[in-house]
Amino acid sequence: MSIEKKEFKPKIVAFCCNWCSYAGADLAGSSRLSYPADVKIIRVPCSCRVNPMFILRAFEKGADGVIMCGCHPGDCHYSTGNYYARRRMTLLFSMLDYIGVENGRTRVEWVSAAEGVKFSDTMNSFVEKIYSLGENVRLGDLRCRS
Amino acid sequence: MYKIAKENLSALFRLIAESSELYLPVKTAGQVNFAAWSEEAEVALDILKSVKSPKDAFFPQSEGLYTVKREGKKMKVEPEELKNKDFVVFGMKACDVKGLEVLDNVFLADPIDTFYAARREHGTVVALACHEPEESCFCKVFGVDAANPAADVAAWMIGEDLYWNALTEKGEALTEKVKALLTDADETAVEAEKEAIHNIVEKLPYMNLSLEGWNGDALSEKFDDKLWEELYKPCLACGTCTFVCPTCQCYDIKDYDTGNSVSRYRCWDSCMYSDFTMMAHGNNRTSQMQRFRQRFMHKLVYYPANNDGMYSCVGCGRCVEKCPASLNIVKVIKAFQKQGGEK
Amino acid sequence: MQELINRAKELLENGTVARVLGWKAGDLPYNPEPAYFESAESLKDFVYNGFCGANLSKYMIEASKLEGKTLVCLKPCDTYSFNQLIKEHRVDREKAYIIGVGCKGKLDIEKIRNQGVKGIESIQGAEITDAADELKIQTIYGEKTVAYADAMLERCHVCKGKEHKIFDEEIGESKETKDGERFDEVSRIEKMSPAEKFAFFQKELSKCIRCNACRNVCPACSCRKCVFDSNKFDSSQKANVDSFEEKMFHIIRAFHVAGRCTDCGECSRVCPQGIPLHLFNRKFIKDIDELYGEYQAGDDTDSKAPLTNYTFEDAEPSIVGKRG
Amino acid sequence: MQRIGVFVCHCGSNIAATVDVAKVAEMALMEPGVVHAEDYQYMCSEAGQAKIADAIHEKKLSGIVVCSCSPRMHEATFRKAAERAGLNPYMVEIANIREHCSWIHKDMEEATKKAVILMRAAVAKVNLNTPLKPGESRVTKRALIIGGGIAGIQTALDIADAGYEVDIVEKTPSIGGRMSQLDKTFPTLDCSACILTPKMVEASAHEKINIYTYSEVEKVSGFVGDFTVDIRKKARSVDMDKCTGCGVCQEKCPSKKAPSEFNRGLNTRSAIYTPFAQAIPNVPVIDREACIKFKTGKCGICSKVCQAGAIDYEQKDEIITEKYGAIVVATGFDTINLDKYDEYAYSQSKDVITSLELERVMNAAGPTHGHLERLSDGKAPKEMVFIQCVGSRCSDDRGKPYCSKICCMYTAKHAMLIRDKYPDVNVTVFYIDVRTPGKNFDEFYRRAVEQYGVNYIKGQVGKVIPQPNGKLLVQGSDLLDNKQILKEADMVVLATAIEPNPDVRKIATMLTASIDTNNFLTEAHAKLRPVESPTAGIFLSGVCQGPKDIPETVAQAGAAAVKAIGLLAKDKLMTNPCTAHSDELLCNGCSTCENVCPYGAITYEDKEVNDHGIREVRRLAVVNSALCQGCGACTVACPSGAMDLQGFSNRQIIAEVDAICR
Repeated sequence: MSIEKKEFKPKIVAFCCNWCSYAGADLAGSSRLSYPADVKIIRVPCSCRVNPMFILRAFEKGADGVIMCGCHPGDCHYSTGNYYARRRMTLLFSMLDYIGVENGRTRVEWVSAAEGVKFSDTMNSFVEKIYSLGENVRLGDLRCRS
Repeated sequence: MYKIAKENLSALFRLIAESSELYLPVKTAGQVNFAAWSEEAEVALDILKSVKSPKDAFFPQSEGLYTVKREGKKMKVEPEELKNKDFVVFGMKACDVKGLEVLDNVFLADPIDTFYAARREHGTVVALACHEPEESCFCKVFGVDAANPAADVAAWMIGEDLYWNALTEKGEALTEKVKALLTDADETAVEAEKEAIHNIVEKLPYMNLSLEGWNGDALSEKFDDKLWEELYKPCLACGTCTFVCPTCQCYDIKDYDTGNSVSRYRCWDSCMYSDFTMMAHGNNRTSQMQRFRQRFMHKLVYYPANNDGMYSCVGCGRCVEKCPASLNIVKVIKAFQKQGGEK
Repeated sequence: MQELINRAKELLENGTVARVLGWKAGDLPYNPEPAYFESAESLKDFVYNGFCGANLSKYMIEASKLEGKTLVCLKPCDTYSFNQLIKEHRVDREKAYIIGVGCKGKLDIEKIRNQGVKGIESIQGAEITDAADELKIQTIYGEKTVAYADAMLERCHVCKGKEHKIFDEEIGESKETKDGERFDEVSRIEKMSPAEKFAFFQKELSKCIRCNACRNVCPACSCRKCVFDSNKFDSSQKANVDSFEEKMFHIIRAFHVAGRCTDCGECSRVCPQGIPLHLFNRKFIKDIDELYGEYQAGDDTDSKAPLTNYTFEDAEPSIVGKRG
Repeated sequence: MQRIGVFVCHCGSNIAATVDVAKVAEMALMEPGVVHAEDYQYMCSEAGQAKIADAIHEKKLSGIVVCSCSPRMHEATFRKAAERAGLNPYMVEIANIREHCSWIHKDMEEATKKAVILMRAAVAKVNLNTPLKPGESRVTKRALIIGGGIAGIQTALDIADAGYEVDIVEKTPSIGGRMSQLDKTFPTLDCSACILTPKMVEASAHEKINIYTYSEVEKVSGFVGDFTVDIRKKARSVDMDKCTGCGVCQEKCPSKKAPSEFNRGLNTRSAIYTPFAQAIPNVPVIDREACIKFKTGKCGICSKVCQAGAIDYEQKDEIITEKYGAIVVATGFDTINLDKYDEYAYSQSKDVITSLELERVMNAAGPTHGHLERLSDGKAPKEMVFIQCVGSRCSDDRGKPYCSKICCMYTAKHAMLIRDKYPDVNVTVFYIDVRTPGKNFDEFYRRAVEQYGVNYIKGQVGKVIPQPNGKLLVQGSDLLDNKQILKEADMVVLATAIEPNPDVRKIATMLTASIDTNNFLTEAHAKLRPVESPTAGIFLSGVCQGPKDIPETVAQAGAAAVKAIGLLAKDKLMTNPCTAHSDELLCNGCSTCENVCPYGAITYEDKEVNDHGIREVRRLAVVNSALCQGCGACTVACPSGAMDLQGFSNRQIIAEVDAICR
């Protein structure tokens, strides 16, 4: 019996706010700025819509990295959403770090609608980081690996 | 009757583990629970009670039932395999062993719970007599002899030795397997230990707890009693009492979507939980008082009514020790007794 | 204690309060239970001693719905919870008559047992009036002594202070019990490598039996229906099927109470498996203090909670990786 | 179970060149709920939309996924197409397989795999979609302007000219605001009153404008298009209808020791007074604190001398309740309190004054009738020192972190006017930077330096020490020459920082309009929606939003008016259906959601609920869908999950997460 080592293809979930980052991702697309296909984007109205439950859920179901993008602080379409999101994510990430989940698996990046380049650069570096960390084994439900 | 020096117990465990799985009290992060033996495991035989009862060796807190896989638009159902490997549970106490009897009456009665039956069939229980019973113990009230566990193998820790006495065929079979490590022993030491245990048991504060008035016929009298309205009040509606209990047998069935399949599993449920017995039409127990009453009525009235007067409490005292609000079955029994006395 | 009972009797008799929420003597020396007393006569069972660790403020959610005022006995640390509940409109201040009771540190029966004490028959020195720093314990297996401080709950070693944050009157003296720093253990864990941290929590959380005692006792977890009991997030869970679920449960629980948790320590007190659950809450408190300025939930009834607040200059989430 | 149709667009070769569109359609058929899948050249074309409509009819579709370009591009197109075919437009979801897939990936296999996953996520989401309907609310065609300064007046005039009713509420007895206190204006040096008074008259004469002076907003309820406001008309003690404005009462009033607010307390006024000669309305008020009749019950002279019989000592505060469709905040500013700047000796010497006080000193109607003189001894000054940035651009908590924006220009103006009128007076200005962005601003400043010989010193003043001889010793530094400067001055003028009118905090709370740490009202968007508050229907005019000079204020006032007119012109407002809503049975009533809502859309009500048989009255969150903009901040703040967002519900997002991680 030969055990074939499966090539690691990370699963990466990106939450993007509708007004800035999702548009930034669109701009990256229309500018043909590539980033790995491992990244899948979920559109949310605002970064403040991202519930820590969503992030843990992604990890539970087998995500190897979760990134959240929103408007730059001060530029939120809803004026204050990303300020709340920033605190929530800071505390959540700190907690994940505290229980031993590699900090590199979570990231927040502020990307405006004009920053297609930043969006693609961000995704490239995030994916690279996830490749270096390898499969997420610390925060996932084993049943999802079968 | 055999014996084995305590210092040789690791060798005994190693030998048992060669041919079967072995579960025994293991200390993890300061707490002792039954867990699989390994060389690294910190075995803790000198404690009286594990936090959780060892019932999950036979009735795990959660276990898979079957998996549904999707292949295109078709579904494929894969039942979970029944337990087919022998295993040994070492270090259960007399009350916990009695607890299995309670579970047997539920799971082995028709319709037979095949998952439980398979585990019972493959499991061998080595039970330890209670060297130093504690104030929370009241097993004698329920007819359990802490000094004489009625398991496949009864064992006693006395001084530097463990005494070993096979009581059933399974017990004999296990004894055969490990015979090389055992030496013959006479019963004098064991008899002395039994007497010592009995003497201590007599001194325990709950020994004189009376179950008078609690039986299968007491249904409406107890059910309608106003006392429940008082008793339940401090209850937090957590599941501690049910999850540490050796006889609680309720479970819920749930589905888990893994993305590629759906696995159906069952897991312990607690009658203290608000969605316990929640059904499509709603919940037939809407208040915590009703849920609280359910637990004790079940242990002391409903179960005896269906099982020839046998109570589904074995007096292990775990709820006495663990309830966050210091409620427990003893307080309930006493409260009714007191009320009766005043009438 | 007698002063407390007398006063409670007086208030019951003169109609100021309709009931008293306190503790009733148990059938063992260490298991008094939270209880309501509705008549002066019933107060004969009232007890207030070192084993009355239960924080009664959460019971006031239900008591607020009852006719008339409820006299509630709150220890200094319990008053923080009560304030927080007022802030969240979960209790009615007008329905409570708060007696701030003195405290000289509460006892943890598990700590006593862990010192090899078993077969307990009686315990002396646990009374609130006792000046002794020792517990004399009669057991079936002989007499034992345990230093009071060695039998205290973890939370009492890092006591927030002896001041009642809210009360109608105060009865009884309090004693300073603080001999440790609240965040020391958190700091110790923070310094571990990711693998060590993971191993530590994995070990602790592997004991979790999802009994929900931590949640149900928590004054901040006052939701009518917890997300883990509802299908709102597809997150209803009941048992430890997979180690992930415990992490999910405890992280989310801690997150939901972040900025609201007063660090009353009830979660750790009631955990049947002795999981140091306060380490989750305290991590959030420590982070909030460090990142957004010191904040003590329950200090008042009107300040903005850290997670419903912000400043333009708040730290970026990347600080987590940089702090090291 | 939904009946879902999946439509995969080729977008010519934009998608089809990198994504195997047929494969995506084929895979879609494997997904739960999908009963139809097809791919087509251009889904957004008329033919493509027809295909969608046909499938909706033929396959009785209840939901649609279009795998195409970004939803930001064509979501509206496909929603409309679905609506035309009888499907609720919110049953449409877009899988973005162009910008997020085909355009950024080269490998066909990889791109196709990703497109399939994106399709799956969209299908998973649409499985949980529910039909949504935008709400409607009516618009009351009347605007309220809070504040009757130049900003409020301008906004009122513009709205009224467009044909809508406008009410101005002004706290003081007259409209006119800060501008009425100014002597001249930069950079043209025309007389402030000369340009302001016609505007004031125009406003008061306008048939669509109604002015409530000596009045305050007491209570605001309702929401965009439908506000209900209580206005407290304070008792004036003078009958507005009878008073002829003759002024005799003021002349005869024996109580003349009240400090004049209009003259910044530099002189006094009578107890019955109009703030200034051109006041509108020209009807005095009685200052009851200062009035002898009110204090002792004796006097009553004003009543005796009033020929019109307008004095009414019995008058009481009156509450007027009115409905408005839009509210404009124009509450303006004040100068900061200088208690924390004692080093400038403001409290110690009468000859240290603020710039606004200097305006009054220079004004012909001011305390010195326009003569520049020291307030201590009435002597003409020879040396004047101006200190800039007093309390502005301050890094500690004594002052304000921002630039007050107007000080550089008005100081240049003051310096120039003084040098022009009193050429023998030396003027020295200590400054950190001179900031003159604005039309003709720098030219103006340069004239002050070059033509009028104003001595500008880059440096700060550490201390002003009153001397026994009545002079003021100014200790400063010259940063350019790197030396200490000691200067004896006759007068020192402090360019005092401005801050929002302190009342604005109370008003913002009533309006649930957000406010920043400096008490300036926050804009809905700092760049793109600068005159709107995040709270719908609330508009910002003038300095309440940030420091401004007059032309900027007027421009912004006009912009606010246009935004308000845009709202008032509508008969009905369609509300975004993707709003938050609260599950009554799960709500704890804890107010956490209310605290993070930027729009004040969440209120609490005591409601009776039936929770599985338990009937009780509970405090519950209620979302006003007319105000909610659908950001979702509340949904995360809510610990029990009671608060959810339609169109982006918890379960929908989780379904997407699950589909992606599968």
